[in-house]
Amino acid sequence: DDSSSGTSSGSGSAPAASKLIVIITPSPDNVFFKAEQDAAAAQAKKLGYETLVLSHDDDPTKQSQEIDTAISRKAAAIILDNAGADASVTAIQRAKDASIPTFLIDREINKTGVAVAQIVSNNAQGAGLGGTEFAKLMGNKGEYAELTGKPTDTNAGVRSQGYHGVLDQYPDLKMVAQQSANWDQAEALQKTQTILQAHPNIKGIIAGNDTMALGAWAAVQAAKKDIIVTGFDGSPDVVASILKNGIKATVLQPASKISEMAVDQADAYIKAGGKTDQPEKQSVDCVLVNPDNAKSVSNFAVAS
Amino acid sequence: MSFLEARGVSKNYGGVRALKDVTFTAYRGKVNVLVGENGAGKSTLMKILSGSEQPSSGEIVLDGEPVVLGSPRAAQALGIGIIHQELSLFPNLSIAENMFAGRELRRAGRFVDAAAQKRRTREVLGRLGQDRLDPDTLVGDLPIGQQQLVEIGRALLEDVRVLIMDEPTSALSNHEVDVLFEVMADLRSQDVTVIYISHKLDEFRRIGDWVTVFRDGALVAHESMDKTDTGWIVRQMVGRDPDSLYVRNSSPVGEILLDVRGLRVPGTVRVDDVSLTVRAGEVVGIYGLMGAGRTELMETLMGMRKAAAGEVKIKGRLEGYGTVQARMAAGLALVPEDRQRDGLVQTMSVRDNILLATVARFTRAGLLSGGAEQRTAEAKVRELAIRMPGLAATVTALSGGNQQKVVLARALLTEPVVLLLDEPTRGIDVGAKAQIAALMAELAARGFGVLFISSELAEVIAMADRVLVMARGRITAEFTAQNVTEEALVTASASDSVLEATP
Amino acid sequence: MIFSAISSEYLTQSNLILMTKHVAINAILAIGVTFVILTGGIDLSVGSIAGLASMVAGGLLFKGLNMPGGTVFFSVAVVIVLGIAVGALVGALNGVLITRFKVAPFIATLGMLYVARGLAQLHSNGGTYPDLAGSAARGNEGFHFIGVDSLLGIPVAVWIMVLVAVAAIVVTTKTPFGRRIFAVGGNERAAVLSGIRVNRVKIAVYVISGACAALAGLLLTSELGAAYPDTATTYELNAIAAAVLGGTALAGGRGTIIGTVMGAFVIGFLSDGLVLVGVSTFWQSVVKGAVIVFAVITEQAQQRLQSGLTKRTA
Amino acid sequence: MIFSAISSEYLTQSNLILMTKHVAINAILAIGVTFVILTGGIDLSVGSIAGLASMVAGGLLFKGLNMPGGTVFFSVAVVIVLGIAVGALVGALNGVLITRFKVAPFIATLGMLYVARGLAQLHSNGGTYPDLAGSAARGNEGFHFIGVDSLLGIPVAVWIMVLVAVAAIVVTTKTPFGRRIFAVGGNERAAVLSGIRVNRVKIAVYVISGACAALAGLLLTSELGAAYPDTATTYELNAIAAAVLGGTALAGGRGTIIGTVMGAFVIGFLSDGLVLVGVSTFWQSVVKGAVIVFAVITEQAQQRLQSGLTKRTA
Ligand SMILES: Nc1ncnc2c1ncn2[C@@H]1O[C@H](COP(=O)(O)OP(=O)(O)OP(=O)(O)O)[C@@H](O)[C@H]1O
Ligand SMILES: Nc1ncnc2c1ncn2[C@@H]1O[C@H](COP(=O)(O)OP(=O)(O)OP(=O)(O)O)[C@@H](O)[C@H]1O
Ligand SMILES: O[C@@H]1[C@H](O)[C@H](O)CO[C@H]1O
Ligand SMILES: [Mg+2]
Ligand SMILES: [Mg+2]
Repeated sequence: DDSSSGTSSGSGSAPAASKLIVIITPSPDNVFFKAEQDAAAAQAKKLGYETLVLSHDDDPTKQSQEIDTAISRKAAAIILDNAGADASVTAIQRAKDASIPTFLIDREINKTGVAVAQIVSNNAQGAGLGGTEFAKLMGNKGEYAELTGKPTDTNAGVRSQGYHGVLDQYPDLKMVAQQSANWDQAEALQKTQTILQAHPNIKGIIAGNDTMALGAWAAVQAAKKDIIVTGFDGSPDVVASILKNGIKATVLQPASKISEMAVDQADAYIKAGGKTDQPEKQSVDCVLVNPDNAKSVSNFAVAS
Repeated sequence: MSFLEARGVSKNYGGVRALKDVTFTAYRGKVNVLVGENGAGKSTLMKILSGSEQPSSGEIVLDGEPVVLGSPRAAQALGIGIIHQELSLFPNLSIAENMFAGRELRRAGRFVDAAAQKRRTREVLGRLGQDRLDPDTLVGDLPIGQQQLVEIGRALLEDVRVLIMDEPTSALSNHEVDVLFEVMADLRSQDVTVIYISHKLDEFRRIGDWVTVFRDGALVAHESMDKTDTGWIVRQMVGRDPDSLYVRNSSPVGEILLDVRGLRVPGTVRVDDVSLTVRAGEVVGIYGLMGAGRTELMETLMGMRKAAAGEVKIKGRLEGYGTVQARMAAGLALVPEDRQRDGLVQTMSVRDNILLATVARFTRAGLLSGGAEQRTAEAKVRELAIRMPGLAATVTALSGGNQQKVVLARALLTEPVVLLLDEPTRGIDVGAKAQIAALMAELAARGFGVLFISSELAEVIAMADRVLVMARGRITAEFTAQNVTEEALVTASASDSVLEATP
Repeated sequence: MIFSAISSEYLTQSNLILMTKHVAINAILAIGVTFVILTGGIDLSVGSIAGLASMVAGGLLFKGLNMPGGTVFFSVAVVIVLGIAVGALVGALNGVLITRFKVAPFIATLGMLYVARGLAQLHSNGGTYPDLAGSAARGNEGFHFIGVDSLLGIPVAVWIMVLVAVAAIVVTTKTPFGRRIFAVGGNERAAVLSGIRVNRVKIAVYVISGACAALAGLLLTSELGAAYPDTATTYELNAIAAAVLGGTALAGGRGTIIGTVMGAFVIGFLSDGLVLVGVSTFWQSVVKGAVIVFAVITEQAQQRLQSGLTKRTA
Repeated sequence: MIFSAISSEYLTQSNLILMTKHVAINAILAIGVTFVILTGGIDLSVGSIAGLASMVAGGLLFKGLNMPGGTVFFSVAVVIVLGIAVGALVGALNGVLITRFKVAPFIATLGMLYVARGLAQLHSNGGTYPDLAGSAARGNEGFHFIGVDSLLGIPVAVWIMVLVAVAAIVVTTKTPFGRRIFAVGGNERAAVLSGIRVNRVKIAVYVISGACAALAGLLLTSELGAAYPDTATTYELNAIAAAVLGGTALAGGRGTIIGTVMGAFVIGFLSDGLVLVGVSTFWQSVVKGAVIVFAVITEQAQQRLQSGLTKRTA
């Protein structure tokens, strides 16, 4: 295994000449990723870089080809919200071999020493907050369902574990259904409808992210039921729903901040000639959003 | 002496009995001619003898041994070759590739030996008098006559013991026919058994050794050629004297309904400066060989093709831009040559086929009224004596003649002024033929004009008041019922002077 | 069916209603596609058209239309009409490419699959229109009606499907236009010779298909309460599968609307049923593919029996 | 091209090599599909076959094969052969459905699209095989060779594409089998009458298509260093588009391998080129769809000019 990130072990061309930062995220269908893209691009421009913003639609193959494009354009750095914890490793390694540093945001990969940084929200801590709030809303009892994210995204597993770390302590809280809706709004809608059929007594649904929470909420509304729904992300749409007494809570991830951190660190790395003083794995704490503080939330940040 | 025999062979297609207990013999080293009206079962027997169809009962004997011809391949392996009536060529491949399709010459065991294929193709083409034809030409780019020669050439390439030729000359000029007959004589001298199907009496009498006559799926006569004459053959074919078969139109002729001047359509099969008229009460026939451009003329009149020049008047009114709808509204209706390809909607019922061109008439408040549809269709079925299982049956369940009448019924429902019929009797049986002839006469009597195409001499002579002859897109002669003769028609349709004049 | 035996949940009334609602979207898409297939064509662009209509309607509801005089908001009814009009327009474009420019239907609509999807993404620059509730001030409340609400205990979406199906049945079986569709698909040359304006018929079926696709996209969007550019991605295959399962011949000229609706039910109930009894999504895919093929094999075997021993090389 | 003018990046040598590598996958898929289309068929299952082959190979490398005696690991060469064999097998199944059971190619391969994708998902229960590096102990190192490494400065994947293309050109233009493919697509009835074993030819082309698809899947997988069940989803449309763009007629009988490869290059360079000059992904979709349609229109216009004024209703 490579030693920790740091000096580039690369070949040939000097990357310092380039002023291009390539930003690759999942589809901006999800405002979370749109916010990531926008924040990263804005910060890069502010620091005097050109940007190329691409999305991989959660297809590792497309992502791989986009990284190739970054390599062939001799990008100075890549900011990446990746398409799969395992399926992304080779492509990032390829960038590294071409002396192009990759800064991961939001999602981790299952290997260290390949990317320069993996900056993610503290999903475990956030899920603890979300789980606690959900239990409180449920009155510590009743049937509930869980919608989990894409199995290839480590966040999905970490959040689910975090939720259960809290919820499993209450013997009267019973999970009657657990389904993956792949972070997808439409899939969450249909899955929830079917779950509600099978389990009419459900009192709450806890979702692994906000797009799934929105899908679940649409199903709940259509069924004209009084069911607690919570999410994870702190996206503007869910915050708006909280203010209208729809969805009950979410956990805010500082998406924009994470993007900015990644760009700043990339800039520092480039200027230092391929050195960083940060650890590879970094995490940023999350904030619970409920009707109490929803008003002060905007664009994935809580005004203090 | 007998080399290939069919013994007690029958063939059923669903309800149709195409062959009824036929025992047929072809002799070694002879030209065995097969004649009979359309639909008599000639091609069906040949398909069985060449392995592309299986008999419902009966057996095949080759050189004294019973054989099973399970596929064209099996027949080929036994030395039986065939030239099909409907050309079975690959328009997307070159002449040479067509010649060797399915039995390519090889080089190094694995690769097509294109050079050798071309060489042998050139030899065969030379034998057929086509030295100038390039083996690399795509078959789809050839005129129909040369395509037929390619099909013939393909059969000659094989080392055949039996060669079946199903109407090989239908698109050939007289000169090409002569060359082919030389080739056949050659084959005969090499002890090859030739089976030759043709409708052209004068032709096959020149080359045939034996003649076998089919009628309605049965073998009715088998005779050495020199013991027969033309009258005998025709009597065997139709079961009565040729003249009594058709009803002739005898209505008085009225005003000019269709007036065509200087019509021109460019293309491989072209229409070249055609002028003609059809009057009320008149039945006009157009005779010619395949590829003469008659179908193209009809299609142009009907608005299916664009004319490059010329004018069309219907009932004295000049017709402008030719769309099918406009020509229909003006009073033309066409019964096409190929009813399967252009006439019938095979997926629809008899009723829907009959009403297709006029369906908008049977609506109330925009919705179809089943009652009106049913009544109209029933009336037409009665009028034309269409025999069928029911109006709701799919049209493919009908026999050929009745299918033809369905297309005719549809055309008649549009209430045309002039009815255009392209080979109205092709592929239908004797009885239906006579019925159609009678119908044409009756239509004329009711004041319609009728313009029809035929490739059969006897038919066009018997049915038309006036005969126009077409060759290479031009009208080359015109005869009246009084002065028309078979000889004159043949001369006008293929006279070398006409052919040479238009390269 | 086996399902009812396995899962007692399967046949409750509310369940049937829910499943029918899930079916509605695909059924409407499939009905539109059936018109096209009946003429012997194919429409691969319906999923993308649904996505485009979804974004157009979503945009109109969420951010209105920028006009010289300021931003204008339309009522929900107008938005729906405009959304469907967009679908019809794209369908017309398909039709024109196919008839005037002689592009094969497969290619024309494949190209449109990409173009319409790209336009859907461009509409919001890839983003989602998250909130389509509208507001009283803008006079555009009530979009949830078509996808969420119920009438007489039956979801509005199901009523719409029934309406579309009935209209399609009437058009295909009771009007001259319907007859012409079958004629064009059965034998285009014969149709020409019967005075049918084949090109018009073809353009019309693509318009219908586009409009149905747009409607399906709007229902999906209403149900979701949000419009995103990837709406209905790859739904075209499900729609075509429903039509073919229902007995519509890809060669054209044969098929029924009711068959298509049944085809959509088979596919939908199959998926939902497998979910309900807890079968993994992966098996669902396998079973679905197998059912499509076997349904066609079975149907053909029946047809062969019916048509007796007739053997054609065709 | 306009691209080179706009972006000087576009025509650098390394860039061309890179784009060619991206093209390789689609070109190989498209070459396989071209065989099928030449006979007048269609293969919608190639994307799923690529996915299935990817998972089979990935599974063999990552976790080996459970046998009675314990887990067995195969060398990379054997794994590649087995992966391609799986593709050929699925292709053979397509061919049998189409020839013996008379299922329309569209339906048979649509069904297979679902079945093969489902099997790919079932193989790992939806998961990814993350690490295909193998180990010396197991004797299965080196899978990265085909998708990652280079020979003489050119990616191995490109060499493989060239090999496949050359082989396909030789087969289609120089062998009896190749000529028969064109014959079957040009006039099936005539092919039967010429003694060509039409069913065998058809099965063979689906086998070829399946094997090519599997090979493409393996290249993709090697490039990624991981196998996931959604590999190559919807790639079938790109493959068909490349063939048609390259002049292969969907009706069969006409087309060339070299045309298909060029079609794949047009599509690939278009996408990459648009990325390189910084055009948004959404516009890429629009431009791609439009180019597909316009290429076909242009080609047809040319053909019409060539064949003079002959006008047929066909
Ligand atoms: N595939 C088929 N299905 C149903 N009926 C058929 C089929 N092929 C031929 N027939 C019918 O069998 C009968 C004999 O046809 P066949 O082609 O043998 O006639 P033919 O003597 O060759 O006529 P022609 O002189 O027109 O070539 C006809 O009534 C025809 O309609
Ligand atoms: N280049 C071509 N490609 C394909 N089909 C062709 C071509 N040229 C001619 N044909 C077809 O071959 C036939 C030749 O013309 P056709 O034989 O119909 O002329 P005709 O004078 O009407 O003769 P007949 O009515 O006896 O067949 C037409 O049906 C025409 O459509
Ligand atoms: O963390 C992100 C967000 O939660 C998003 O909504 C889905 O993908 C996850 O990786
Ligand atoms: Mg015959
Ligand atoms: Mg003709």
